[in-house]
Order: sequence, then structure tokens, then C-alpha cells
Amino acid sequence: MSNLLWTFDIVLCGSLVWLAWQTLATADLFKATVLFIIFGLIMALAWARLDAPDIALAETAIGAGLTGALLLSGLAAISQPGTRQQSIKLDREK
Amino acid sequence: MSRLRKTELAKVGFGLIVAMIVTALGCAILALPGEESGLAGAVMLNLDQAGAKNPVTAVLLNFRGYDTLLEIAVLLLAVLGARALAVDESADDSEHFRSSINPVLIGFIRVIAPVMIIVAGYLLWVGGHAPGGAFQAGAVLASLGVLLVLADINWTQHLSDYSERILLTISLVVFLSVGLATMFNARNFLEFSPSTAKWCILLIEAVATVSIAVILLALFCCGKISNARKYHETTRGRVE
Amino acid sequence: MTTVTLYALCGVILFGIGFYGVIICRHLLRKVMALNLMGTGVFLILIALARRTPGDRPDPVPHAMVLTGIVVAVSATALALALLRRLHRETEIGDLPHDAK
Amino acid sequence: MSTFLVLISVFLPLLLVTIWMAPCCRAWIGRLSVWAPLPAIFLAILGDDISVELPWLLLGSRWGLDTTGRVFLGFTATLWLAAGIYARSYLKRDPARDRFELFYLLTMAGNLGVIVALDMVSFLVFFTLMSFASYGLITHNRKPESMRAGRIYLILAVCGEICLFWAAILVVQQTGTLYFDGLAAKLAVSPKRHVITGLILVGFGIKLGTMPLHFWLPLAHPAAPTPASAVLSGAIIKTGLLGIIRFLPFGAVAIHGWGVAWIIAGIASAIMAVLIGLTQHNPKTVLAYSSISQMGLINIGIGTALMAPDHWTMIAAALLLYAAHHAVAKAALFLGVGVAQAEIRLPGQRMLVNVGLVVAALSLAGLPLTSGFAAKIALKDVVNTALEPWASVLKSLLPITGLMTTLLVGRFLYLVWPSRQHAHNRLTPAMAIPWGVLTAGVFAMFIGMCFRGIVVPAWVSLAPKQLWAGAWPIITAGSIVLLFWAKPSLRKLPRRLHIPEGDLVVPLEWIFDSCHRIGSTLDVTGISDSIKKRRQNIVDYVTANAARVLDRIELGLENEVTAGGLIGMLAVLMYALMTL
Amino acid sequence: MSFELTILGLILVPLAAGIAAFIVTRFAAILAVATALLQSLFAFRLAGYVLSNGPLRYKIGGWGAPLGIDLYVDGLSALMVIMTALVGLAVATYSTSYFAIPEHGREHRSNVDIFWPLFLILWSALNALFLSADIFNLYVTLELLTLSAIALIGLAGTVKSLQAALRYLLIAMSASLFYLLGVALLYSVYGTVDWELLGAQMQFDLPDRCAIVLICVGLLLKTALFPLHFWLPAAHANAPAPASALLSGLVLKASFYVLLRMWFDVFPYADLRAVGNLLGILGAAAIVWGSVQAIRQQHLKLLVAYSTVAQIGYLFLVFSLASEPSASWNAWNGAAYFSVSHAFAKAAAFMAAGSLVFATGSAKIDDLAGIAQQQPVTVFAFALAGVGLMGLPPSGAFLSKWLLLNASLSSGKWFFTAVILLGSLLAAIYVFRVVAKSFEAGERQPTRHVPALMQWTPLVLALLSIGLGIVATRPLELLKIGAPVAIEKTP
Amino acid sequence: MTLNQFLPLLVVFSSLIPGCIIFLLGEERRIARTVLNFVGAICMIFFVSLMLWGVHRNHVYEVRYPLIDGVDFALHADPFSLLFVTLSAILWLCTTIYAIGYLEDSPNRARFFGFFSICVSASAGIALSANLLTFLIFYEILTLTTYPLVVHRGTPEALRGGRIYLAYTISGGAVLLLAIVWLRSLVGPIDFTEGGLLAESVNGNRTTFRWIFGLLIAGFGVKAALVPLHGWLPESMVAPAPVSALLHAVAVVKAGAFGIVRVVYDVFGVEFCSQLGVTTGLAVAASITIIYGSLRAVYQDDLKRRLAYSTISQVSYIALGTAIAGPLATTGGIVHLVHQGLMKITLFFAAGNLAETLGVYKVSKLNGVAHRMPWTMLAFTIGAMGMIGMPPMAGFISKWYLGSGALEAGQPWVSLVLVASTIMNAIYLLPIVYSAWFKEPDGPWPHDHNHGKFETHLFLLIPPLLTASLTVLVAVFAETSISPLNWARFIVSREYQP
Repeated sequence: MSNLLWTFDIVLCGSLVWLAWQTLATADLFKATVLFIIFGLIMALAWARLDAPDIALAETAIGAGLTGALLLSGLAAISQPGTRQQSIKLDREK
Repeated sequence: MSRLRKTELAKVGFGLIVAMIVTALGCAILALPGEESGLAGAVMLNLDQAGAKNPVTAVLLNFRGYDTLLEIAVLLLAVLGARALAVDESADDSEHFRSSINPVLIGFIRVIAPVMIIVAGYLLWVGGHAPGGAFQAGAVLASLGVLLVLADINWTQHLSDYSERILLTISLVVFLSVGLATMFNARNFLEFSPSTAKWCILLIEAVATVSIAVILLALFCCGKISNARKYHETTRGRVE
Repeated sequence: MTTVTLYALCGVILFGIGFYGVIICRHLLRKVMALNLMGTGVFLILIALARRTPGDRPDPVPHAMVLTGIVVAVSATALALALLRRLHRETEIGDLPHDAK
Repeated sequence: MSTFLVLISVFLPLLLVTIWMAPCCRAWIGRLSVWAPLPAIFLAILGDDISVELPWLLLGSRWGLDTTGRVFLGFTATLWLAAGIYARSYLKRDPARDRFELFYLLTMAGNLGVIVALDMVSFLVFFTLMSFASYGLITHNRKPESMRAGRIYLILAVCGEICLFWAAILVVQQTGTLYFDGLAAKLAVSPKRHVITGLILVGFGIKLGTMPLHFWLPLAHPAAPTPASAVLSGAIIKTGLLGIIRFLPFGAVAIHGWGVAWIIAGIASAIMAVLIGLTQHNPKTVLAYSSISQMGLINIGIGTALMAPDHWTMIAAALLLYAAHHAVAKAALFLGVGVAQAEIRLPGQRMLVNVGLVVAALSLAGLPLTSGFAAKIALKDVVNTALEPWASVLKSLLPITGLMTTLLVGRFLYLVWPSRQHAHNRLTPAMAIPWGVLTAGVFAMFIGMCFRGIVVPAWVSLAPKQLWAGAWPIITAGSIVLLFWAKPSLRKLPRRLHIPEGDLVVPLEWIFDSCHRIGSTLDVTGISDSIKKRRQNIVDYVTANAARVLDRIELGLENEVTAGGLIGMLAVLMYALMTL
Repeated sequence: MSFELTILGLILVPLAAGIAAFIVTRFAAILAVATALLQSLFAFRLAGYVLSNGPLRYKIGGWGAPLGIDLYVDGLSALMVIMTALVGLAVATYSTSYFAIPEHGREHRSNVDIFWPLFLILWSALNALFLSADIFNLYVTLELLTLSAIALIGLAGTVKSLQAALRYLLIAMSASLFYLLGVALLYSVYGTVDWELLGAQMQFDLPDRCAIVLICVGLLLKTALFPLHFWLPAAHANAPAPASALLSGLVLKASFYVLLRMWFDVFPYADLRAVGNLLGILGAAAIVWGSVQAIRQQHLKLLVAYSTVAQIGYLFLVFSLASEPSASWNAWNGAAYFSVSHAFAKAAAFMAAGSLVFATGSAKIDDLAGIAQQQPVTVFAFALAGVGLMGLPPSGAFLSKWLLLNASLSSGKWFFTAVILLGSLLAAIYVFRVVAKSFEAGERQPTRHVPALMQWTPLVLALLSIGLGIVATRPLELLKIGAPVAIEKTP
Repeated sequence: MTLNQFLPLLVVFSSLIPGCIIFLLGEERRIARTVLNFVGAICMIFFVSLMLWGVHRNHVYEVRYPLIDGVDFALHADPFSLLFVTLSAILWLCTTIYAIGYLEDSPNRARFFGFFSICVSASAGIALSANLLTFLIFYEILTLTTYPLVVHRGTPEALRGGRIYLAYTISGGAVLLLAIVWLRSLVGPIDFTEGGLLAESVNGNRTTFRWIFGLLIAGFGVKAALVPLHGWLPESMVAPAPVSALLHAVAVVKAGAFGIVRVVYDVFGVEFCSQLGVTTGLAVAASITIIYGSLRAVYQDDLKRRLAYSTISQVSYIALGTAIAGPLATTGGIVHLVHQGLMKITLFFAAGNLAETLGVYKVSKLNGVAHRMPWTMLAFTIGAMGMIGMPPMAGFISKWYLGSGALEAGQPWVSLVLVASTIMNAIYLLPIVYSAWFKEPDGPWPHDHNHGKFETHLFLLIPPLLTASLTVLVAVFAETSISPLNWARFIVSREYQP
């Protein structure tokens, strides 16, 4: 049991680290975002494993869910061309 | 070429430094005492007077309620920041967005919406004695809102900017009012009497759930729920 | 090595990766993600260490702290994204002028 | 009464100067200024010996009158009065007469003040006033040569002032008193008396025209308008003597070295001045050289007094006598220049003028029965008291000086002889009377002195031996003069031998100019410009490069990898510092 | 009014006012000014309580440390609160005019309305920070502060301001996480987050050392100590003028305050001599580097911002100087008082700079030629603030430098003596660069009319920064109350 | 008496408050400004006279206000401070009159007069300071408020002058600050004490004290324009004439000189100074300055620059007198503080008149100027004569005492310095007088402003004549009880009392 749990912990931690690294290393931003969301979900497992159900819930809803949604919408927004290009009226600094 | 190598070198160098930091921190972690109860004992001791059976909730809303108050302020601040940065483009509001409604998504939402509301209510209620609480509940509600926005269900048109602002701030207002109300009883700020603590916490959590939901949703909509459609026209395309 | 230390060390590594990302990554969105990773690392450490209580009930105070921290993190993320959107609107760039290129 | 006279004699000219400032009042100030020396004359004649304490004035002043002062005041005031009256007429058509009156009044105030001052500071104040105001008199006509004379005069005056200033400070420091009264005794015991004496002699020697400090005088005195020349030569240079008498510890201590030096300087003045003067062709320059030579005799007296403190009373009397005599005679001669050059209609008048000129001139040479005669006799007594070998040297020298003076005045008479001159203006009574009075004064003084017993014993001095002693140099010299006068070939000799006015000043000016030229050929500004330019280049280079480096560093710091690295390194460093 | 209401009012009134200002935008400005006045009253009352009663605690929720969160006020925090109140009042007054100008509202009115709630919440965060006794609560307030600061920078809406805000956000958030990790470590060792309790137990073990490093690095980043200042100039220079004033004047001081507290109250028994010297040397480097960069700037607000980089350096000298017992009292007082006087002077300088930029319509120093004739009040205000920055007598900064110099001399650290003096000289150069330009003769375009409040508020604030040198006894008396035991109390 | 204690403060305020109000009045309220100026100046003179009366009767006037523990802001009226403050008060009045005439119709008058008044209060503050810190405070205020006056015209040269001025004075201030803090950290509060504060309680390292002394002198020496710290003075002559007159001939340079005297006598004490052996150094520095300044003055063609170099030279007489260290020399130095002020301000006024009325700036263009402006040149002549040290002008008295003092102290080499300086004074001043009076004008003047009845504006004419008369009067009536000389003796008698 303990060994199983131990293995589980190690795998969990390993995947967390791997996901984190991939999030940053992946070339495609969209993929990175998806990886980040997955990271959040796995994180919820870790919270649960650490007897922190409150946080697990919060992580699922906020950490993975909302943050993911925010990142996705942000990603979508910046994938579009800007509506105004360099029309900076009051920017006198330079 | 040399430039590239320089950058790479910098990355490796920085990586080494980070590795050193991580090593030091790891050593520190390993050097920590193996058993340490922290404040767990104190929390358990006072739990019955805290008005919540769930120790986390008790800490969150009673022992360290002040932190939570400020934390809601932080959330509100994020909304304020988003609003400060938002660009009002009511002029661009054209009708062609309507065409892209996905009927499957709407159907899904029809099913999931009530469930989510119930889940949120449950989380809120259960927060008093088991895992759950205003943040989680608010987050669930906010997720619902996000879904609605993504489905372009225009439920926000009845919500004036004014009432939106009230919704955004109501939890803080209530939190503050409750905190001040406790002072009439010759107690300190946010010092609930054991008898009323439960209801105070519940009241705060209930209102906070609504507020947090609205705030999180507003964050998703760049500060203004009423702007939701315009901002997420593009996002939708991606998600689908 | 106990579970606690394992997770705590994992948190440390996440913190490190996050910090590395915040500095090294060029795209702002990724920097924001890295920031979140960093935060998660800290939270993980807190929660893991909170489990060192003798009984099976962990110390609730760090839990509350982490909840607070998560909310702060999401707020910061949201604000960062709002800034990013606005910046993108104005200039169509996704990184900052002096980043490593 | 005397107190009042003391104050009014000094303040009256100053008061008039103040009123002169208002242009509307200048006309009547001019008329009034003529009479400004009157209180001083009254004071000299009627006043008691007195000292007036003015503790609030300057560093604490004391003005007053003593015997020395009385004599000086007498001839000085008279001279000023005479010159004033003369000037009214002489400068009638001069457009700058107002200006003349200003400087005239200022100089007079200084001159009178110097005489009544019985403390050093007042003395210096009035001496300075006199010195600088007389610059205005010298440069009155604004001709280039006058301006040059003025410049040279001014330079020497400033040098003299500095010497006197330091002398005064030393005296005060050594004796602790500002007053002349009892000064000699205190100074006599001072270890610094030699320095002081030197400074005093140099300072006043300049005023006295002592060789080799004399060269301003032949330039300055002729440059001034005639009446001003009269007071300059008659009264003002005597203040040098007054100063020496006032400051030096005569009668209390022998300062042998300076005495010898001063006797030599005196001899040099007496002889050299005549030799140079003989070659001049401006009558006023000749008179100026004559002044130098006469002052040389006075200097001999001073030198003797420094050697022989025991005979001071006698020497002082002789010096005073000589000063008074020279003042009157020289003033008469200077005024005579104007008179002689005036247009004279009546032959009787011409005769009178000629006689007057000759008498005044010969009086300088010691013509018997004139004041010059008495002065020479007194001087002979003086030189007898000198230490050997000086006494004998001087004794044999005195007749020679008489002879030479006669030659010089002969030259003067030749140059000024009325019939030969082109008339400038008409001879008015205002010019003639002062001149006449002064000329008569030459006799009057002698008679007066005899009766007052100053020349003692009165009739001894008129003994034939004495008369002869006084007359033979004049006769000898007179013959030579007449010879020269008569023979046209000899007449031109002085012109050929002409030595420029101011003799020493010529080489001095040359040296000074050369230095200046050499200095200005060194292109200092060019060098400093090139240094500046080079410096600017370096500064520019450094600034530009520094700017680039600074920009680079700052941009580097803004690079996030650098920043992150720094954060990390800082953390590591802090940790290391804590652990080690 | 009781102490409880005062201390709570300081935190809650701006918060409530912020909410109100968010809901009722129309009266936001009036509300803010009224709050500001009330805050000043509260702040001085608080100081009064501290002066008469010594350090005071207030248990929020009645639990008390370590379980609950305590508010704590002693002389230092009371002084900081007063500083916040006065500078805040000035900023509020200035902003009423500043944001009434259409140009500063950009095309989006609603964005500008957000200024007021942001400002008020920032204020609340500052007070909460200064009055907190709980290092986790400090984290929350720091975040509150940072987020509002970021939003204020973004308010300008220019590309540069957005970039600066983003950079600031990333750095400040990373810094917060460093700090938080440090707090986490401390909590996991000692089981408390109350700094007094921590201070009493602190050891110097490996985790403690790590925690100290993490906390210090986090706070150094937030305080922008050289060479970690890279985010500051852009952020402070591109924010709207009142926001710049707040950021440079107050927000930086908050993180410095936390560091000061930590250093002397939480880590008093740690042997930080070497680290202190390191910080001191970095401070010295900051003084020189910031000043040199300020001298080289072409833009007015950048110049002022780099001046902040320099002035921050002075604050950090305390960590080196205070390690000598004979110098610690002077050094600590000097640093504390310096942060106050710098707040006044820098806020005034930024506001004056804002007015000048508005008047000329240009941010360049070269375009200020001859402006002294047309904007005498503002130029005078800038110059006076400059005096405060140079630390010439009788400004408050002068007294602070006096104390620091005393400390450096009595501790024999000559190097710092030289740097302090050099800093003044360099400050003179950059201040007078601007002033001299404004005196330049010649024809110039007429400037825009600057509203009276935008002219006079900086002047009054600058005068206050000078006045701080005259009324220093009271503040220094206040500082004595609850001063850390680690410093020798003999001046 | 409470009022008595506040008198020093009132003196400072009597020009500070008008200064501030003038700023508020704005540019157009000309009459109000003028009235304020005069009221301030007269009030100041009144208060100063009250104090003079009192100090003579040994009343104590002191205001003390703690800035921080053990560091007081303190104003104190002792005879020496009153000497300086009296000078400032009187010359302020003169200069105010002058400035009103001078700046007629020029822009930025409110700014000018405002800063001007504050400058005066700063110099009054310097005079009345009771300790080094207070001194430093006013010293720096003086620096700052002078700057706008120097750059008043806003021309590139003015700005350059201002820059150089600041570079020197602010560095000087920093050095001073260092010295003061250092000294304070060694010996505690530094109140000026007659006879010297350090005289008794010295147990520190001699070398340290020498360093501190050097730093203090360097700090003050900047303003006193000791060579080689004099570079700012000629450059800041670009300021309008009233500024050059009051500030650079009187307030600023005198502040430095005053500081040197204070340091030597009231901080270190003569005894201690001689023990340290620093007085000789100071004397040498002062002598070099005197010679160098005079030498440079000779070569200047710009009138104001010539006067500036002359100032450099003359102000060092004060330092010299102090350094020679004997009652007489000190009297000379102290009295020269007043005398030089009177003479130099006269010269500057006159130079300003020439520039303002005729547009003449160069010495070489002065030929015959006295025919056009006799009164101005009369004043100039008196000032110049005084500078040379001719009796009965003020400079004579100063030099008299300096010379006597040098001899008394057994330092005859000083007399050589004085002689050289006097000769050079004559060389650079007399030609001006000479060409003005004794040469004919070369032609029409560059910018001849006709001012009607008088040769120039009446307000421009009165001050130089007034100060010129004072130049003469202080010397002529030097022995009266109210003369600066007597006051200086009074000061010195207190410094040297056993």
C-alpha cells in the first residue's frame, strides 16, 4: 500500500514537473496553455493527496478552470491582429 | 551564431543559478523538523467557537478573516485594473456575431447550468463543516458564467453597469458591515460571538459566492460582464 | 524521504522552473504561466509542510493561506492578461522590448 | 580762537570743495577759493602753539601748531594765496578753470592739513590728499606730455605712499603712539629705527625730489599751469621735509648710515640737477631742476642732522629757514615765468620785471641781503656740525653749489628774458602783485630774520667777509653766464647737450616698455586657447564613450535574463555571505 | 474616537471609500478628498495614541496572535501612516485637477473614473501594510498594493506604460512569491506568522537563512535596489503623474518598510553583518548609478524616476551602518526619516513634472527652456522638491543625511560618507539641469494653462518636504517608540 | 523679555517674509513690491539697531530650537554677528533702491526681488547663526537662492555662470557638511564660543582636527573665493549689477569669510589653531589668493570681471587677518569685512550704472566717462581709492590694522604681500579712474539712455553715493564709538579676553 502510494506520489510529482517544464518548453502557445490546464488538474490530485480537499476544489475551479479559460481567451485575443496599429496619440516619450 | 550562443550561454548560466537556489531550498526543506504542528492545535482548540466545523473555513473566515477580506479586495482590484485597461467599443457592436451560435453548446449548457448552480449552493453550504466554501462555489458559478458567455447567451443585457458594480462589490460591503457590526457588541472588528459566528460566516460566504462569481466572470470578460460578447467572439472560435 | 518532503521538493522544483520561465521565456503569456507555476510551487511547499502534523488532520492555516494565494494568483493573471490584451491591441507585440532575443 | 583757526584752515578748502560739487555754485566758489588760505595765514601769524585733540577722527587725531608748523604754515599759506590770486587772472580764459579750482582747493587742503596734523594718520591722510590732488594740477592742460608727467608722478606717489604707510605702521607698532609729540625719544630706542628711517627717507625723498627719486619732478612741475608750478615747487615739495622732521628721531639718536647716504644723495642732487638743468630749454624745467638741486642742499642738512643729533635745534632752524627762503624765491620765479611771458606795454614795467626776476633768481644762489644769503649762512653752520670727513667736504662744496645755482638761474634768466619771448597775454595787476610781493619777500624775509634775531648775530652775517663769501660765486658764475649770453656760438651749446627732461625716466621707461613688449609677444592667450581646445576634445571623447558604456550597461540591466541572473546571484551571494 | 476606530478607520475607510467611489463615479473625486482629509486626521490621532501609550496592538477577530491577525502600531508605522496620509492628501487634491483635464482621460472616460477606487484601495493597502503585525498579512497587503500600482500605471494607456506595467507585474509577482516562500519556510519552522513572536524565536539555521534570503530578495526587487531597479524607471516615468507620485513616494517605501521591520525586528539575532554590508554597497552603487543615469536622461519624468533609483540607495545604507552599535541609532533613524522626506519630495517632484509636461505638451527637458517665466509656481515647486532630493538644509532629507553621515563617521565607514556626499552633488546636477533649462531666456511658445491645484499642490508638498527638516523632533520622538531593541538607543 | 529673544528671528524674517509675499504678489504689483521691500529693509535696520543697542549692554539674544536630539537650530546675536548683519541690512537697503532703478522695465522682477530678499535673510541668518549647523543651513539657502539671481537673464552665459557657481558652492557645501558632521561626532554640539569651543576639551587626534579644519576652510573657502576655489566668482559676474553688488561683493563671499573667522575664533580658538599649526597654512592660502586675485584683475578688460578678481583678492584680507592671529590683525580682518563690503559695492554700483546707462562694460571703453557721469565716477573713484588703501578711505584703516597686526604677530612677510597687493590694486584701479576722468571720450556711448535731469536714474545714483560716503565716513570717524572699527575692536576684545 505504502509502496503503491509512494510510487503514485513519485509519478505524480514527476508528471507535475514534466508538465511544468513542457508548458514552458513547448513551442506552440496553444499547446502550452492546454498543458498548463492539464497541469492544474493534476495539481488538484496532488492537493487531494496532501489532504487538502478545499484547495483541490479551488484549484480545479480556479487554478485550472478559470485561469485556463483566461489564458485561452487571452491567447485567442492576441492571436488576432490588433485593431489599432501604433496609433498612439499621447505617447510623447521619444 | 555567436549571438545565439551567447543567449544559450545566458540561459544555461541562469539555469545553473536557479539550480543552485533550488538545491539550497531543497536542503532547507530537508533540514526542517520532521514533525511540526504549526497552529493546527490552536485551531482545533478554538474550532467550536469559530462557527464553522471545517477548520479551513474557520481559519479563512474567522481566525484570519481579515486576510480574506483583503483578498476579496485583491480580486476586486483585478477587476478594477481590467476595467481601467478596457477599451470601450460600443460603436463596433455589429450583428454578425449572432450567426455563430453553436446549438450543441447551448444544449449542453441547458443541462449543465442547473447542476452547476446546485453544486455551487452545495459547496457553499458544505463549506461550514467540510471542504468547500465561497471561493469554490463562486468559481463554479463563474465557470457557468464563462460557459454562458462562450455560448453567447446574452443574459447580461438586463444587467446595468451600475448593478454590475454593486454585484462586484457587495461581498466586500457585506464583509465590512458584518465586521463593523460585531463592534457594536463591544467586540473587536470581525470578532464574531460564538453563537452568531455560524450565521455571520454563512452570510458572508453567501454574498461572497455571488460576488466572487461575478468578479471572476468579469475578469474573464475584461472587467465588464456587459462587454462579454465582444471580447469573446474570437475566443469562441478557438475553443470550438 | 517522506511524502511531505517529496511534495515539498517537487514544489521547490516547480518554483525553480517557474522562476526560470518568468525570466527566460519571451512570450508574455508564457511568462504569466510561468508565474503561476512558480506560485503553485510555493503553495505546494506550504501544503506539503502543513501535513507534518502528528495526526492525520493537516494544519489548516496554510490551507487558508494557499486559498488566499490562489485567489491572488488568479487576480494577477487576470490583470496581466488584461494588460497583455491592451498592449496587443496597441502594438501587436507579445513580448517586452528588452527581453532576450 | 586758535582751535577754530586750526580747524577752519583745513576745513574751509574742503567745505568749498563740497560746495563746488554743485555746478551752479562754481562761479562764486572760484572767486572765494582765492581767499581760502587766509585763515591759515592768520593762524601762522596770530595763533598760539596749540594742539587740538580730535579723538573721534580717524584713529584719533591731533591737529595743531608748533614752531615748525608755524614756519611751514606761514610760507605755505602765503604761497597759496599768491598763487591763487595769480591764477584767477592767469587762467581767466581757460575753459577748464573750474577743474583747476577743484584740484587747487583739494591740494591746498592737503597741504595745509599736512602742516597742522600732529598725528601720523592725519598726516598721511592729508599727504595723500595733497599728492593725488596735485595730479590734477599737473595734468591740467591734458597735453600728452602732461599726461605722461602725471602718470610718472602718480606711480612714484603711490610708491611713496606705500613706504610711508609701512613706515607709519612700523612707527606705531614700535612706539605705540600715533602722535609726533615725544615720538623721537621712543623711536630712538626702537631696534627697527633703521628700517623706519629708510622707509621715511625714501617716502618723503620722492616728494623732495632727492636723487635718484627725483625724475618725476622735472616732468611734473613744468607741466602744471604756472601758479600751480609755483605751489608745487614752493610749498608742496617742502612737505617732504616736514614729514622727515616729524617722523624721524632727530636729536635723540644718530643714524649714521642713513645720514651718510642722505648726504651723498643730497650732494648728487645739488650738483647733478644743475648740470642737467643747464641743458634744458624750458624755463620751468630749469626751475624744476633748480628745485631738485636746492632740495639737495636741504637733504645735506637732513643727513647732517642724522649724524649729529646734538645740534638738532640749530639744524632744524636752518632747515626751516632754508625751506621758507626757497619756497618764496622759487614761487616768485615760477610766477615770474608767467609775468615775463606776459605782454608788457610800459618800459618801466619791463625794467621792474627784469630786476625782479634777477633778484629772485640770485636770491636762490645766495645773493647777499636776500633770504638766500641768510639761508646759506645758516647752512654753513649746519655742515660744520657734520662728522669728518663730511664737514670739510661739504664746506668746500657749498660755494660751488652757489656758483652752480647761479649758472642755472642764469640759464633760466636767459630763457625767460622778457624781450625775447612771444607774449601770451596781458600782464594784469592780479598777476603782477603776487609776483611782486613774493619777490619783495626775498628781501623782506632777510630783513625780518635779521630783526627777529633768527640770523644771529644779525650784523655778523653782514660782515664783509661773509658778504664776499656769498658774492664771489655769484659774480664768477654771473660772468660766465653773461659770456655765454653774449656769444651766440656758446648760446647754442646747452641745446646741443640737451638731456631729456626727467633724465633717468628715459631709460626706465625704455626698460619698462621693453618688458611689456616682450611680455605681450609671448602669446599667452594662444597657448591657453589651444590647451582649452585640447581639453575640450578629451572631455568630449570621454563623455561620448562614457555615455555609450552607460547606455550599454543600463540596457543590459534591463535585459530580463541579466536581471534574473542578478536576482539569482544576489540570492546566492546573500546566502553565501550568511553561511560563511 | 477610540484607538480601535482610528486604527481600523485608517484601513477600512479608504477601502470603503474606494468601493463607494467605484459605485458612484460622479462623486469619486470629492469622496477621495474627503477621505484623504479624514485619513490625515486619523493618522495624527494614531500618532497621538502611540506617543501617549507606546506601541499598541489590535486583535482583529479577537483571537490574537498567533492564531488571529494583529494590527500593530509603533512610532515607525505611525510615521509611515502619517506620511501616507499627507502625500495621499496631496495626490488626491492634485488628481482632482489632473484627471479633469480631457487629455489625461484619453478617449475613455470610464477608465479614468477607475483612478479613484484604485487610489483609495492603494491607500488602504498601504495603511494595512504599515499597521500589520503578521507577515502573511503583509504578503496580502503587498499584493493589494502591487496590483493597484500596476493598474495605476496601466491607466496611462500608452504602449510604454503598458509594457512597463507588465514588466512590473511580472517582477513584483515573482518578488511576492519569493517573499511568500520565505514566509512559508518561517511558518513551517516556528508555526507563527506574527513578527514579534517570530522575532523572539528566530534561530539562524539553514531554513531560516533561506527564508531570510528569500524575503530579502523579494523585497529588494520590490524596492528596486540597484541592480534590480531595471523595471522602475519605465514604470514610474510612464504612469500618470499622480500615480508616479504614489509609486515613487509611497509604494516603494512600503516594501522598504517591510524589509526594515524584518531586518531589525524579525531577524535581530541573525548575524547579517556581511549581508548588511552587501546591501549597503549596493545602496551606494544605486546612489551613484541612479544619479548618473538621471543626469543623462532627456525626459523629465525619467529623470525623476532615476532619481528614485538613486534615493532608494540611501535607504539601504542603514543595513550596513546599523551593524555598528555606535552608529545603529543614527542609521536607523536616518533611514526611516529619509524614506519619509523622500516621499514628500519625490511626490512633489513627480507632480510638478506632470504639470510641466502638461503645460509644455512635451516630456522633454529641452522643451522646458524658459518655462520659469510662464510657470513660476510649478518650476519653483520642482526646484524645492529638488532641494529635498539633494538633501540640502533645511529639508528633511538633510537631517536624514545628517544622521546617516553621523552614523557613517562614527562607524568609521568612510566609503559611505563619500557616497552620501557624492550623491548630493550628483542630485544637484540633475535637479539643476532642469531648473537651469527653465531659466533659459528666449522666445518660447505660450504654455497651456495649468489649473491652480496642479500648480500649488506640488509646491505645498515640496514645502512640506523642506518643513520636515524643521519639525523633525516630533517625528524622531515618535520613531523612538517601539524602536527595535536591536539598535542602541543612544544617539 | 520674550521679544528680545525673538529679535534675531525677526531680523531674518524681516526680509524673508517680504520675499515670500513678493512671489505671491506677482509681476505687476510694482508699487506694492517696492513698498514691501522698503518696509522690510527698514524693519531689518530697526531690529538690528535694537540688537546693537542691546548687545552693547550685554543683553543676550538667542533663539534655540531643536531640530533633532542634540542638534539645535540656534540664532544668537553676538558682536561679530551684528557687525555682519548690520552691514547686510544697510547694504540691502542701498541695493534695494538700486535694484528698483536698475531693473525698471525688465521681466521677472517678482522673481528677482523675491529671491533677493530671501538671500538677504539667508545672509542675516548666517550672521546670526549660533552654531555650525545653523550656519550651514543658511549657507546652503544662500547658495540656492542666489542661483536664480545669477541666471536671471537666462542667457547661455548666465546659465553657464550659474552652473559653475553651483558646481563650486554645492561641492563646498558638501565638504562643509562632512566637516561639520565629523567634528560633531567627535566633540558633540558645536556652538560658537568666544575664544574657541575646542580650546579646552581637546583630547582627540591632532591630525583629525587638522583634517577637519582643512575641510571647514575648504568649504568656506569656496564662497570666500580662496584660490584655487575662486573659479565661480568671475563667472557669476554675468548676474545683474545689484546681484553682483550685494551678493558677490557682500553676502556670498562675506559669508565664506565670516565662516572662516568663526571657525578660527569661535570653533577652534586661536590658541588651538596655532597649536595645530594651521594658521600659517591659512595665511599662506590667503596670501596666495590676494596676490593671484590682484594679478588676474590687472589683465581683465571687462570691468565687472576686474572687480570680481579684485573681490577675490580683497576678501582674503579677512582670512589673512584671521590667520595672522593677533588682536590687531584680527581687528583689521574683521573691519575689512565691513569696509571691503562698502567699497566693493560702491564699485559695483558704479559699474552697473555705466552698463545700464551707457552700455559700457569694458575698461578700455571708459575713456572720459566721468564727463558724462561725474557722480557715478566720483563714487567709483572713492571706492577705488579706498581699495588701494589710501587714507582717509575705509581700506586704509583695514590695511593699517592688518599691517600692524602682521608686525605685532612677528610675521613681516605678510607686509610684503600687502605691499604687492596694494601696488597691484593701484595698477588695476587707477587706470580706470584715470581714463574716466582724464581722457576724452572716444565717441558716442553704445547705448546712452537719457534719464532727464540726472546723469542716470536717480535710484541708480543715490546708492553708490551713499556707500561711497560711508566708505569715507567709516574711516574718517573710525574712532567714534559707532564706527565699524570700534565694533571690531569690541569683538576682538571679547575673543581675546583671558
